[in-house]
Amino acid sequence: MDERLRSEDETIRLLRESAAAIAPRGGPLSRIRALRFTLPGFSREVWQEIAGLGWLGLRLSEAEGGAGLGMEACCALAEELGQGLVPEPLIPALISLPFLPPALRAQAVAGEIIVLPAWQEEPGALGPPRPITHFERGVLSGQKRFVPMAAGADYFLVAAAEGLALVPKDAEGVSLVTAMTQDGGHLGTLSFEDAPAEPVSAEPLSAGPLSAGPVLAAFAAALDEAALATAAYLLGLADRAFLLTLDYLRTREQFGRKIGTFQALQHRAADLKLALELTRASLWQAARRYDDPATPPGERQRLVSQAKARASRTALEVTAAAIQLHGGIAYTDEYDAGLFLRKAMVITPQFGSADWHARRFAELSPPDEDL
Amino acid sequence: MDERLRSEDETIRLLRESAAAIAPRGGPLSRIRALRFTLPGFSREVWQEIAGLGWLGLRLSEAEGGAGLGMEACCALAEELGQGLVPEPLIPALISLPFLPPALRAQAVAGEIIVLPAWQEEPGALGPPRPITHFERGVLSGQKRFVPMAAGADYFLVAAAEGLALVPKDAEGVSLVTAMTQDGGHLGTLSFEDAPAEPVSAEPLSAGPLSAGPVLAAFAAALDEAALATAAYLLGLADRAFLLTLDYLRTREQFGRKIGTFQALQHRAADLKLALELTRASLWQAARRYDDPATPPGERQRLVSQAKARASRTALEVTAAAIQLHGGIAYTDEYDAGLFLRKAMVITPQFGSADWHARRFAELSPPDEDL
Amino acid sequence: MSDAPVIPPRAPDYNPLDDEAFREVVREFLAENYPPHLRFPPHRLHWAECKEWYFILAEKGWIAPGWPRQWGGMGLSPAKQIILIEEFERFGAARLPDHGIVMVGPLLLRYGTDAQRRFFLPRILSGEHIWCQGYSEPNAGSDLAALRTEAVREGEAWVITGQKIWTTLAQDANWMFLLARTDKTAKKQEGISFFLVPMTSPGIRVRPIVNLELHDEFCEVFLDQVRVPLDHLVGEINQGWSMAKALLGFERIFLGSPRQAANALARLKALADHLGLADDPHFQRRYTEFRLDLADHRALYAVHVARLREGEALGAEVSMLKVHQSELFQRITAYMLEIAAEYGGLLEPIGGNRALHPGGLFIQSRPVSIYGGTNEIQRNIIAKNVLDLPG
Amino acid sequence: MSDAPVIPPRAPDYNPLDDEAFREVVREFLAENYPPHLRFPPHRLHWAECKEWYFILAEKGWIAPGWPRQWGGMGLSPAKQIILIEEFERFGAARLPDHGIVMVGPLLLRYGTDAQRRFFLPRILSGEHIWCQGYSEPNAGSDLAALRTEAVREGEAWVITGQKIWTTLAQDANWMFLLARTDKTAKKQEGISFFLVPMTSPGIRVRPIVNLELHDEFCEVFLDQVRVPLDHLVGEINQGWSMAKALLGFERIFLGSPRQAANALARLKALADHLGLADDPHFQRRYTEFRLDLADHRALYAVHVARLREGEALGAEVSMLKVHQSELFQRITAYMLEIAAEYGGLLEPIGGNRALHPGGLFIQSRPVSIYGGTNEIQRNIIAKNVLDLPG
Repeated sequence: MDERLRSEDETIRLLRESAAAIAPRGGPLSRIRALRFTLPGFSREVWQEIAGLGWLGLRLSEAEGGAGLGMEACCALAEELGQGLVPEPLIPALISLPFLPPALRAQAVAGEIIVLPAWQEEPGALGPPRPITHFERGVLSGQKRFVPMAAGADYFLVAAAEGLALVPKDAEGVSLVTAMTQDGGHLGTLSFEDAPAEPVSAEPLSAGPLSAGPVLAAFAAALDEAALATAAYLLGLADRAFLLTLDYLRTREQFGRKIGTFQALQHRAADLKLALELTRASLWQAARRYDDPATPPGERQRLVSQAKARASRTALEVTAAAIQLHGGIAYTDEYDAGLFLRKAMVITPQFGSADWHARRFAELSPPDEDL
Repeated sequence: MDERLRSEDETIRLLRESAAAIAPRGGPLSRIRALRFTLPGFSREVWQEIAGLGWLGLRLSEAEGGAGLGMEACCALAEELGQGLVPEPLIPALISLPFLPPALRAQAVAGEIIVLPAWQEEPGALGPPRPITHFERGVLSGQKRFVPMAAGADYFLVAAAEGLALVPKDAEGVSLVTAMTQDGGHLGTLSFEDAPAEPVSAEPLSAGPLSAGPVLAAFAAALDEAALATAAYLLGLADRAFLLTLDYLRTREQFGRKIGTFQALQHRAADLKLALELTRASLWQAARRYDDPATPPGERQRLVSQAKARASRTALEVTAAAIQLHGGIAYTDEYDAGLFLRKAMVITPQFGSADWHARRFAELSPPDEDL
Repeated sequence: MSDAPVIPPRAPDYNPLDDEAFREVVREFLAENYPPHLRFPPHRLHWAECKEWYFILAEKGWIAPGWPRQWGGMGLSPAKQIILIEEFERFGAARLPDHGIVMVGPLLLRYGTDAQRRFFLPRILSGEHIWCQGYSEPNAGSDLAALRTEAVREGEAWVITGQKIWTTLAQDANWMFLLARTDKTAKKQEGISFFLVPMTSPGIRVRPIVNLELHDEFCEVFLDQVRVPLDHLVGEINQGWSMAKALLGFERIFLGSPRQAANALARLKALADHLGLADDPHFQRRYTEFRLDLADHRALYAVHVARLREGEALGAEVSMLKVHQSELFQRITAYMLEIAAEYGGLLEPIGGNRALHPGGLFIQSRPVSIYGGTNEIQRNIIAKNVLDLPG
Repeated sequence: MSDAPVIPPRAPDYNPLDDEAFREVVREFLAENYPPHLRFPPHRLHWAECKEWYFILAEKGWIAPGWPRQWGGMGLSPAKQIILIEEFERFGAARLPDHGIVMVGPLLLRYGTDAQRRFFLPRILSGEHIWCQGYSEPNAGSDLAALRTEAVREGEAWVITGQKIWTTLAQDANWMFLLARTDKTAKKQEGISFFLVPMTSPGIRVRPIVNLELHDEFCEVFLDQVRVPLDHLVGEINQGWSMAKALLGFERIFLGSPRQAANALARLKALADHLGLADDPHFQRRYTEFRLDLADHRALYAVHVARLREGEALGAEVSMLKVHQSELFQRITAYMLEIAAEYGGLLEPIGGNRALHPGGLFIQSRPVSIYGGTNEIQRNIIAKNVLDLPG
């Protein structure tokens, strides 16, 4: 990753360094283990630290009380969190912030409350464009699914067919059912039965596709940003699973030799490295061009889809290969390799599966390949 | 292949031994080389030998002047021919024989004339069910394509929408255009402009799907048999390309070692062996069950498709890998490995491509996998 | 050994039945006797969970299908044993703690003393002795030549010290058979002997290991100066390695059985139905490719089973079956994860339906290319022993 | 070496132009000067076929983009050279017999004597000397340490005997630069020296090799007691290997250029259009996957080009680009063969349209994973030099 760092600016370098407070490079994963299979599965104290480090305001403008940083910075941070398997739901929380009323936003940026978006109804899709959850006459009805770490939220920002609405977790008519995930976290299913909620902006929210109107267009862009940050998180976790594997190949002996001398394992490792480097190139190309104001929105989406499709596949490929290259030891829960595989299984489909993004990439690409 | 031989019966063993007259196991390929890029691309003298060995009557009943052997025997022979890259069009010629009038059939079985079927109109398909070539009022009109080694035929057995018709190559209204193939053979495109032709049986040939009526059903079965024999031919050629490669791995030295000691090459060889063994098992299962009168026709087709899909893929995989495992030397035309790759490129799609057979396999399979 | 029964068989001799009739006998027996709640268990069962089934089989005289009848076994031919196992698998019968049956019995019958046979075999049949296997060690995963556990003779005892790992269900066993080094000067596979060790011996400590399925199927076993009497050594001293190799029976073929892949493929179809994908052209294509792979695997498997039935020994080709079946199983579960999206990350089956558990099956499919010798080692074996490539 | 021109440059100094302006200059020049019938040649062209283009470039002063201006080159920065090559490739300009330009020029500029430079460089620029490269030998394909060609000093001459293979277009060359062993007692890569040999020397025999494309691009060159004067040795004796390694320039990055794969992908699309498959969902899926692979390859390639532009040296990572591009190219052509069915077996393009030639492209894509070091060797390099795995 050193080559990459060289060309990053000072802000990003400092941001990466600051991440060590929560997720030191190659640091112990005991905190992560201890939080597995608990509810809410992450730590409010760490959330306060995250707030203290200013990460929640990363993407907000300075007028909104934020740092006004771009997706390059956001992805650098997400990559650091990924290598540390950090379970705190920073990526989804960042989606909500721009849409909150100022007072609530200030609380959220300070880490006092957690607002998570509830936007998804179908598995694997970064949509749907027309939710079947409704927000009419001030009340929400319907269901939202796959809300990561939902049990830790105080409010939900709900994407309804009529627009965005804000609802406290403990509001009347709101019920939350959680299902544990392989990484020890959970996904929430939120059901709304005439739950009273607040519209999130003064803009009239007309029924229609999610991307119609400036607020909803901004929300769609926020989802894309979350997809890109998720790709960075996946790169971080895959990179570390690979480093763990390389260490093992360099030290483990079998048949009187370091197993890293076996050519079949060397070639497998070379292929994984190639997958990681393709992912890295794809991700930073997307992040840089996303931050370039001259990049048209369709091109941003295409680049995000390209990077997310790649990162999702690489993360599963690398973490599964890490198990194989380790042999038996990686099949024990007490060895760390499994933590990376299980996290990849859960994060990989989030904010659009590889398939979904591949399809969107094709739709947004010019019809013919340039010769 | 020894294991296989053990369970074969004496007839088949003798048939394989007789094949050595034309295609001795591992014998020189100089005859094959000399015939490349010539027309008709095969030898009428060898064809006479083939007739003399009784191979043309292999599948005909004893009443028809044949040996009445089954598809096991036919595949064993085709496998031998494949390992020798024999260019003589025995497999297509066998299709025609049962449909010829007795006098012509006797000449054909004796090797005096060659009758090749012209049944194909679309690439890759073992069809079409409804040809657009027509045979009405005693004349043929339309076009047939991809006729292997067509320049060497004396007659064509043409599958028209209205039934089968027999036409001499030099008949009025018949024109043949040949295109060279990568293996040094050719494919013919036959155009018929009101070409006078003979119906091949007294059975009234009604317009309709190719498989309607006993004659056309028999013709469809003959195409399936050709597909299965082609799978055997492909297995034979892939097997020999693999043996050539193993020899090279055992003898070639680089970096002071036999290259067959390099684990990456060993593992690649192991994967190719596995592909070959899957192909062999699939092929002989299909041949045995094809010969079992209790096997229903749909099941026969399914097994043929299973075997042909596998053999087509394996032949390309193994012959292409043979080039890679040899390195530079195999990229010369004078080294034999390329002969196998080029033959595989040409034969692989014949009598239904892997894709076509995979689709038919799926259509003929029960909807759910048995748990 | 005379043919007079030392332990009378409880079951009739099924060998004279024709195959289909025997298959029917097995099916009926399972349908009538198998505890329904134990069908298709998601994990390897502990002794406490499955002992009722062990006792049913013991009572019926079916607990040791391969043992000779005069030692209380069924005395089944390999062909009939294969049918028995196939039907048990198809029915979803749980795998029992069968090391005593499959390994210790044949070991003692072939290499043991008469006294050892008379003492141990009845106790295996009755379920009084439950055995675990001590082969693997932390630094000798696939490389048994690197075995470090040592047995030193002190007077009338062998004193064993070392560490074993991947010991299946050691926490449930009361006996362990293990390999230990008895001659440190000998090279590689030589100088290793075979011992029978009570798990209650002082100096033995068992530590269960939770695996990626979050199940404690495996254990580490620590042996600190564990003393066993001299007659707990089996066969000749320093011949343990050859005995262990000779015990690798025809059961190895089941590592290449199509069952796991077939099961996964049925579940893939169920998942696609659940997700509304069954008519998607891309799904159909992938599903067809998997079916073709499975159909050809079945054909190749059938070739090897037919050879076994004809009394041939299994060669190194069996590694091909193992490689193909395990990787097909893994490819299918990886594709399940791909289409399942968020469902693939769930810890529990979708909607509580055990047939819909892509994440669980994906995890379960990971070790199949590791256990029983990694697929890398299987490919080495194919290259050297099947293809005769230089070493 | 002073900056005063020994051979005056014919072309202006383009380095001050901005990149886009320079790109425009190149495009215009090609459009106006390139012989139209030589665009996108299906094979490597012989000297007789392409010399007119060589002379056009020579006349323009563009024949040696990387040579310093005082030696008649363009003196282009690496960044500008990359642009030049990209535009030549995009336009479909034929590759010239450029070993004199790319290898001998830099060799002599760095290690040659002034006399060698003054003699050879002008003759390369003018096209009087056409060079071929004698590195590979029949038993030293990817393993130059196994080099056997020997040069023995006899009085005022070196006498060279041996055999070279894969010598590109040796039949068209009048000079060859080669590596030969000058110290048989030295180990491996030591004891090898660099020689310049006229192809007209007695004792040289050239045998063209027809390759799988049925084209005589390569030759074997036999050297039997070939005598060259002492001043035809370049640099220090026994230092040939290090010089050869040092000459591996930034051009290596073009082995990983996306061009072949991009070209194949465009032809895949044309083929699918021709076959009426373009809307087939399965085709679309595969096409999309290839596009994603190509798009990511381009991103990775751009990372390395950007480093070169910033003046960084290329490391072993360039092997990754080569592996990925070559295998992507091969995967695309294999898929073309799959959908082309019978068309894939044709020797000539479908309907005479050069863009529709699946079989030809499939064959062309075979050696890309072999030449320039097989992909097996590239993966060894990645494992050892990038990943620091033990040797």
